Amino acid sequence: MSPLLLLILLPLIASLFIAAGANARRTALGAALINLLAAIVLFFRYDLHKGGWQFVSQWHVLPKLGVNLILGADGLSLTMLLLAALVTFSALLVAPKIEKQEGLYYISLLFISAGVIGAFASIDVLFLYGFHELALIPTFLLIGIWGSGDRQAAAWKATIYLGTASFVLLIGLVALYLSMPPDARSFDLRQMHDLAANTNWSPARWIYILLIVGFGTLVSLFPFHSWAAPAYASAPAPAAMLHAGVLKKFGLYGLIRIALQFFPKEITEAVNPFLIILLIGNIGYIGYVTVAQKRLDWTVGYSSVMHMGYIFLGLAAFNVLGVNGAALLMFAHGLSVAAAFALCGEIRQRTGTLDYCELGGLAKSVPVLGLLFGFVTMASVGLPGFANFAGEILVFFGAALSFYAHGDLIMLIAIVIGVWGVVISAIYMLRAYRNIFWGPIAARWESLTDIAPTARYSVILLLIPLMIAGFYPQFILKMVGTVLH
Amino acid sequence: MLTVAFWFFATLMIAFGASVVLLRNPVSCAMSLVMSFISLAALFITLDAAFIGIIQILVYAGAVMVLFLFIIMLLDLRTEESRSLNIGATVGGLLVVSAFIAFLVKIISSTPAFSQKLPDFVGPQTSEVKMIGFTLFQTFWLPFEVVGVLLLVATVGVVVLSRKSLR
Amino acid sequence: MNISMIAWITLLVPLIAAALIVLVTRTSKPLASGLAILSALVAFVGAWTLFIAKTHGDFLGFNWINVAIDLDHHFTIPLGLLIDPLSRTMLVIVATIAPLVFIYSLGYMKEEEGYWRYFAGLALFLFSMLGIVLADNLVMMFIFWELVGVSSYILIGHYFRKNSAADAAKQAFLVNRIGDFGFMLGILFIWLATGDISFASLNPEAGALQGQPVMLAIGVVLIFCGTVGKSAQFPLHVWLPNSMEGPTPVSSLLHAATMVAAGVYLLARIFPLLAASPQASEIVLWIGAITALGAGFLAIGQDDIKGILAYSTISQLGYMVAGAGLAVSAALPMFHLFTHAFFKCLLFLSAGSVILGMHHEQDIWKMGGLKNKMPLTFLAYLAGMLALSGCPGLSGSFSKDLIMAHAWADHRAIFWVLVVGAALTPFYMARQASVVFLGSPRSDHAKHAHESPMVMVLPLLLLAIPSIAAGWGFVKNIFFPEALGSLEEAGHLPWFVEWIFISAFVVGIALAFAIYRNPAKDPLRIPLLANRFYIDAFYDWAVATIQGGFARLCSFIDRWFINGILVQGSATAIWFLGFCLRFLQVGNIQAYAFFFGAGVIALIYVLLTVH
Amino acid sequence: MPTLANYLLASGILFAIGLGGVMLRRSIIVIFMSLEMMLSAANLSLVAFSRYGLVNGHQNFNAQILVFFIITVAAAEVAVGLAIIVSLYRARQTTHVEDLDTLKF
Amino acid sequence: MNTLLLEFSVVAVGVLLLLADSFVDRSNKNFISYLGALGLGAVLVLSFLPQQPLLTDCTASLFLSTADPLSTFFIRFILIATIIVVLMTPSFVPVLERYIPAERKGGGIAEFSILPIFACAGLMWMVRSVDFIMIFVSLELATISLYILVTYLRQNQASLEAGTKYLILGALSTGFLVYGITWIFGVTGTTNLLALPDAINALPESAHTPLLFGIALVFVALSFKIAAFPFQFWVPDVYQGAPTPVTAYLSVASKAAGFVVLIRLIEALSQVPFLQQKLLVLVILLTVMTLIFGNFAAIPQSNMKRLLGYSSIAHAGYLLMGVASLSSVLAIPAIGFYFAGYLAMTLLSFLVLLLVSENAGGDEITRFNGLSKRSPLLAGAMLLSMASLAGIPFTAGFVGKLMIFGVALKTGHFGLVGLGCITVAAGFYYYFKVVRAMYWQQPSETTPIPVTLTVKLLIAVMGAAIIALGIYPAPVIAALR
Repeated sequence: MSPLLLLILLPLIASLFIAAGANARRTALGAALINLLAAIVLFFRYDLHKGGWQFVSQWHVLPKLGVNLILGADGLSLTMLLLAALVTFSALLVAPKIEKQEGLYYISLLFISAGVIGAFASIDVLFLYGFHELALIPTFLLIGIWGSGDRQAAAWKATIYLGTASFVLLIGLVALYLSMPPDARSFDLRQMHDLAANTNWSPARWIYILLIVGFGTLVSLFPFHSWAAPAYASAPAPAAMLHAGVLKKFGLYGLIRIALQFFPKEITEAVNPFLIILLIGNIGYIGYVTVAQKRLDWTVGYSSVMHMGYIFLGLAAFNVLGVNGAALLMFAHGLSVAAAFALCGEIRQRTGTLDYCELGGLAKSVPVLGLLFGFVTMASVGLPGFANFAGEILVFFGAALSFYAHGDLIMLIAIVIGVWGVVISAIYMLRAYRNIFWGPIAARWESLTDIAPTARYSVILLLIPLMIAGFYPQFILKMVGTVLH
Repeated sequence: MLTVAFWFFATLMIAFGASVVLLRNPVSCAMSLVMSFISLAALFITLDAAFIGIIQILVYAGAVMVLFLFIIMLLDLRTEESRSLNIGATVGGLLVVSAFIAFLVKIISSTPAFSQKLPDFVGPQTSEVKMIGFTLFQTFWLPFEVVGVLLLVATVGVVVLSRKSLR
Repeated sequence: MNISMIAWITLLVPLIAAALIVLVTRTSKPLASGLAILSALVAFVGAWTLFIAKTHGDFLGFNWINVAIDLDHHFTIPLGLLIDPLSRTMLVIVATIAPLVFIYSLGYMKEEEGYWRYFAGLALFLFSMLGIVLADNLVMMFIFWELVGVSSYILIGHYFRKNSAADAAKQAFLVNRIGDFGFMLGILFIWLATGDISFASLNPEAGALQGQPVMLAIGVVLIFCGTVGKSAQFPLHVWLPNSMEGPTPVSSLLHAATMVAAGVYLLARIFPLLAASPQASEIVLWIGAITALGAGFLAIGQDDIKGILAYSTISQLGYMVAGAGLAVSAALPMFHLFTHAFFKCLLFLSAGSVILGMHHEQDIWKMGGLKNKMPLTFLAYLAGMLALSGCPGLSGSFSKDLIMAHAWADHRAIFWVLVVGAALTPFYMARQASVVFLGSPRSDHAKHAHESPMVMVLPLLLLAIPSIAAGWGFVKNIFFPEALGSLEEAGHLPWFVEWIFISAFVVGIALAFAIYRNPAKDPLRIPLLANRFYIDAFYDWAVATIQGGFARLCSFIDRWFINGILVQGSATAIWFLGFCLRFLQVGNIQAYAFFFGAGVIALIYVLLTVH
Repeated sequence: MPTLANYLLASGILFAIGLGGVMLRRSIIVIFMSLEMMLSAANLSLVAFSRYGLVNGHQNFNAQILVFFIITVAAAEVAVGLAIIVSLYRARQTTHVEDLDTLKF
Repeated sequence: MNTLLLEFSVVAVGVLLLLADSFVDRSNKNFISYLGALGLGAVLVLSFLPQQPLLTDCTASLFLSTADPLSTFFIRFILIATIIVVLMTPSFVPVLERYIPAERKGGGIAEFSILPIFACAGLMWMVRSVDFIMIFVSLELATISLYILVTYLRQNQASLEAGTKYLILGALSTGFLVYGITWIFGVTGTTNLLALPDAINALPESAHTPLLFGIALVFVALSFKIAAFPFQFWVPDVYQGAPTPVTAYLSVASKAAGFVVLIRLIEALSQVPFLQQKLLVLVILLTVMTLIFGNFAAIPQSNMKRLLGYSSIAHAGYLLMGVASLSSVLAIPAIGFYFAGYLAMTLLSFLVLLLVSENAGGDEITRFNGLSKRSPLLAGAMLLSMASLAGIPFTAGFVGKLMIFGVALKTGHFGLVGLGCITVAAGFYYYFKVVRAMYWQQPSETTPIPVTLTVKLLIAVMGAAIIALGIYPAPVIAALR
């Protein structure tokens, strides 16, 4: 029995129990906790010297067509698994008391968790894709039933947008599969690597673009980002944490695994400028859209779209530095944005609003919440001490290196705008902090209760690895380094 | 002789066929359908398919049309209330029909094989009926069985559908 | 216990203190302050040990980032401590002033709330500042550069419930970020050009810089952006005066003595590059000079006792930057930094003492005649003020005159600019002195002002000593060995240059006392100066209108074009298509039969015609 | 002597007339008659084809079997169809297609 | 055992049930349906016994293909579909009692579950027939029993209207089928699909146009059967009006049979060089129009049954996409698998619809509001089938779409695939409308919906099938390779 399979099945089994009527919250938390511990153990059990795929186990599905359920993990996927387990647990931890259909609520969360874990744990591309889709309907339900604000419109748009995008992606994957020599077709990543050399590349450019668009949409790459901000703004905190923190990273994970590693240089180099233009849109344009937001949830939602730009910059650099930076940033951003959404939820619970005009001076009535939010703010403006900074630095160095190598102007522009983006994110995050926690406090906020212990611990649980990886990035880089050469 | 018969009955058939569509009173429609079928049967006979012709008369002109008339009487259907006939539908219908006929003409005329003269009849040694019977029960027994089931289903269905109240 | 361990302890103890204060001792005031002061003292001891031991070397801690580019190449960002004459001297400055201010804070902050926040911030700042001083490569310096930014953000925003304080803190952080934008690009640039980021191996002949003056200049100027931000040079100087919203000890430690000087320290660090690039140093020179003069004028227009000092700080930083820009030696700006650190810190602390005595009244026009009420403070203040004004024999005069002397030698225009600045300095200082301490009280607070407690006055007196003596030869020789760079007189100066300096001082002082002999209100009030050359107003307008407008435009496009037209539009289009299509199902059999027939015709047609 | 073409054309026209009837008439009964007409038209051309034996010169009597089946099936269809029409009339007192448009769009 | 036995035993089951119905004197007729299911189950088991191929001298071999994978698979398919539908009928009895005049309780109910069995026999013959005559008669057998079933609710206006529309349009298509067969026979002299290619190849150039004419007309009839645009008009109306189990049967079994015949026909004709291109173009055209109409017109629907009608048109489009790719070896497995999944998800959704509409008194989607609160089981089942219809991974629907699009890509129909992406998006739209109603909206009444054991069983089986096929499709695919 493979440990990874257990990792995937546990949430599903737990949700079965919940459906059968077990205590929803306890069951879910138990499963998530076990998963977290297991993920940590696996993370440290990974043999860095051996490298490559480990804990591999395989079940035949359609062996003739090269479709099998193959589970396995290498440094990168273990990092993402750790992220997934961490965020899942803390998301379940911050979940407030649910009046209506509590069971369904936790089942949905568990399904998302199982989906992402499965996606990061599968070596078979088809299952990689399928597991990710597992989250589609739970998200739909979570936002639609327990969301806030204009939740139904948001859930509706996000679901259809993402469903379509992932179908486009699927077409791309199938096309990639079909473009391999007929006798040796397979969805097995490892085999695909070996085949990548002697593959029929006539439609490769289109496949590549399909993959970029498909994965990109899942990552809210400009201009395919419209679904993201509203969905996150109106999603209940745990859903937003899981989706923005982990699920979104799947697209990047897929890009690193598939798009980056298979395609011949001439194609990637031909398409790269467009990718760079899009990511400039993410950083510069979305950055300023974020500045214009008037509510915290929208600010954080848009900021999570903007920060994807950095990760894409790392990928577009197409060198070890950039991709390592991107991987590190995926981890970091996952944690920080999850924490941000958790705190958003906490504030909304207390005040019922996230509007900058109505809030102010909360640091007096809810000091701990303020302190934690301060940490999150500093993390997301990319301050040293948090992994985000290390990631961004690496990304910048990588981008600079690739500019040095190819000397294409667009990359230079991307770098300049990217570095400027750090200023932009400081602008909106500091404004958010100042408007919500600083300044004179309105009378009606005087008597708020401070953050609940569960929520406090869940946010701390997210911040600790963030700072560990910030002080000692090798902690992550060692792992992802085994993949990316 | 045959030619005359053909032209006579063909025109008759088509004329009555047309009147089925054109006449307003269902009864007269039915009657002209009967006539059209009878002339059709006649055409069968000109093609040395006497048996089929007779079947045609018995089943169609006989049974089926009686059924029709019976229903018409039963339901006491008067002439279609003279509603203004729908111009669009009419024009469209006529267009489709004429297009269909045009295709037919084009196809038939473009195929030389169709213009061959009638080959002389090399009829079966035994009587036609006997021959049909044999083929039916030797070669085509399976479809025949199926048709049998079909008739059963039809009977059951008719009972279920039209019986005033079911037991 | 070897040297490198001492160095690391010196660096890390304040961080540990900060962490402990945040995690453990949030409740207990004495523990919080105690931890902070303890850490400062440890740093003090460590720093002096390193200094006296004349430690020299680069102590690698570990590779913060280490990525294998390929089998034999690794990209590494090390965290290491570079201890050389430059960092030694700077270390001593920081580690000496810090404990004094920490102790002073005991008295100053006694009544305040958020005690633990304050001392945690101070400790964090000390850690970051030491980090800047000891950093052995650009990225590491950038890391701590950011961290001092944060600690200053926290400390300026200490009174976060005052809108002004909250805004000031935010502004300080953002403006610094803008400077760091350039700094970061500069680091990338230098790295690409030379393939290295460590200070030890910075040289203008390396890699792509070889014979590429323009490239070199670009790199240096980009890094200089960091200085402009941190050291509040024109045009990014606006945050420093506003940062006076923070507690006064903070202003004295961060925004006068040490943190703002980090920019100058950075210039000294990259001095080899700076010196090798005439274009770059020209730019640096002019920025410095303009700042020195402009801030001097603005100081005259201020009414806030700390505001005046803030602008004077900016002006003095201008001198240092200009000194660096002269590209004579790294020691030249450092020397002024050295002296300035003491007397400006002293000035701020005594201002703080005055403010406390005045029950947090900061408007100098509400003061007056305080010299009798708080004599010790007055004496300390006097020392600092004279030193700053460049009174011959006091520390300030040595360093400042040295810079101007070199300016005379190398760059006559700059010389005159600086001289005017040098005349302004005694003027605004004397103005402040006479309005605050001389004459008669202008308010009840002034009447009932009282001397501050010993815990505050003692640091003042201690600081007065270096303020006076820091410039003297033997001190100079201790702290500025040849290795740091020569501090020789700039060649042979004509006899009258000395006199120009002295007369500038005298004229300034005299004019000030002439004009400001106990007036009820400001006799010469110049709107242009009072309004800070309208630069702040312009920035506010720019941020609100240009940036805000652009942001709103983007948001509008996103909302209505991308989301509205592209996304919703296509959805609506498909919906509408379906809406139309379903009306084919008219429900009428004959219509269906007609469609059927038409379909038949179409099918026949297709099958017959297609080939 | 009439050629095969004549027969085909005659039956084709009858078929077309039937089609027209289905499209134009409103009384379901009559529509049904037209449908029957179409079927028998098909029969005619079938018999004609078999009589003229295009393929190898002599007749192919399987066609007549097919005709036989068609007639039977048609009869059954008529029975069921008329039953449906009767119950329709019972329920709605109409046999007019315009009245059958409650299900649409 | 002899392969001919299968259909006849089904017929036997039907006849026996008729007898049972008339002699056993009980007011509760459910036992009929259970017996029927049992009998069909027995036949299903028979179908797994080794089938000895028909001897060539057995004249039946002229009409029926001997047990080839395609027919074996679809015979079982149709049997299973019929069993499920027959098992559905007991839950439908209340509606029947409401709408048919019975002089005593239970009158005329048994036939409702017996007629599908005869239709089943017809369809089984149909999927095996390789001769136009056989195709014609078996198709008519199925169709006529369906005419009756659609009109079965004699006193329900909708049912009557649906029946009439189905009758007239069906008869029309029959006419075209017959006429088309006539022409093909007339030109080639044969009605046997297997003999057809050689006969055509032997033809002179001049005889091609009349042949094409005939083929076109046969295509018309088949397109009607599989509800391809522009011959789909009957579908939404008939689906909406017909009794729910019948609708389910229409949408699954008879559509499948139609597709099988279409595939056989195309495979036969594709052996003729000059026909290949023409047929391909024709099929692609049908696919495009069907996809667009089915998916887009479904978006604004508010009536669940009608929505499912449009969705079945949409799925016909996807299946046609598979037919267009028949040149790929995987095409037939893909189509077969798609049908297997389609059976499970469609029948499941119809089952839930049946229960809900009986309980909430209507077929509108709004009747599903808050179903998740009234009956989590039904809501979950519906969610599952909607997810599968929309093509969410780990459901049969996803694997089906995957394979269909895969073969389409492989065959190079990039345009179709592109269009497919858009229509899939539309699919998400209208399928999730149901989910939204069930989970987001508040129920008008909160009384739980009672669910009988049989229904629970059916739901369990079909739900399990959907997921199992979605995760482990190998067996089904293997059955068709």
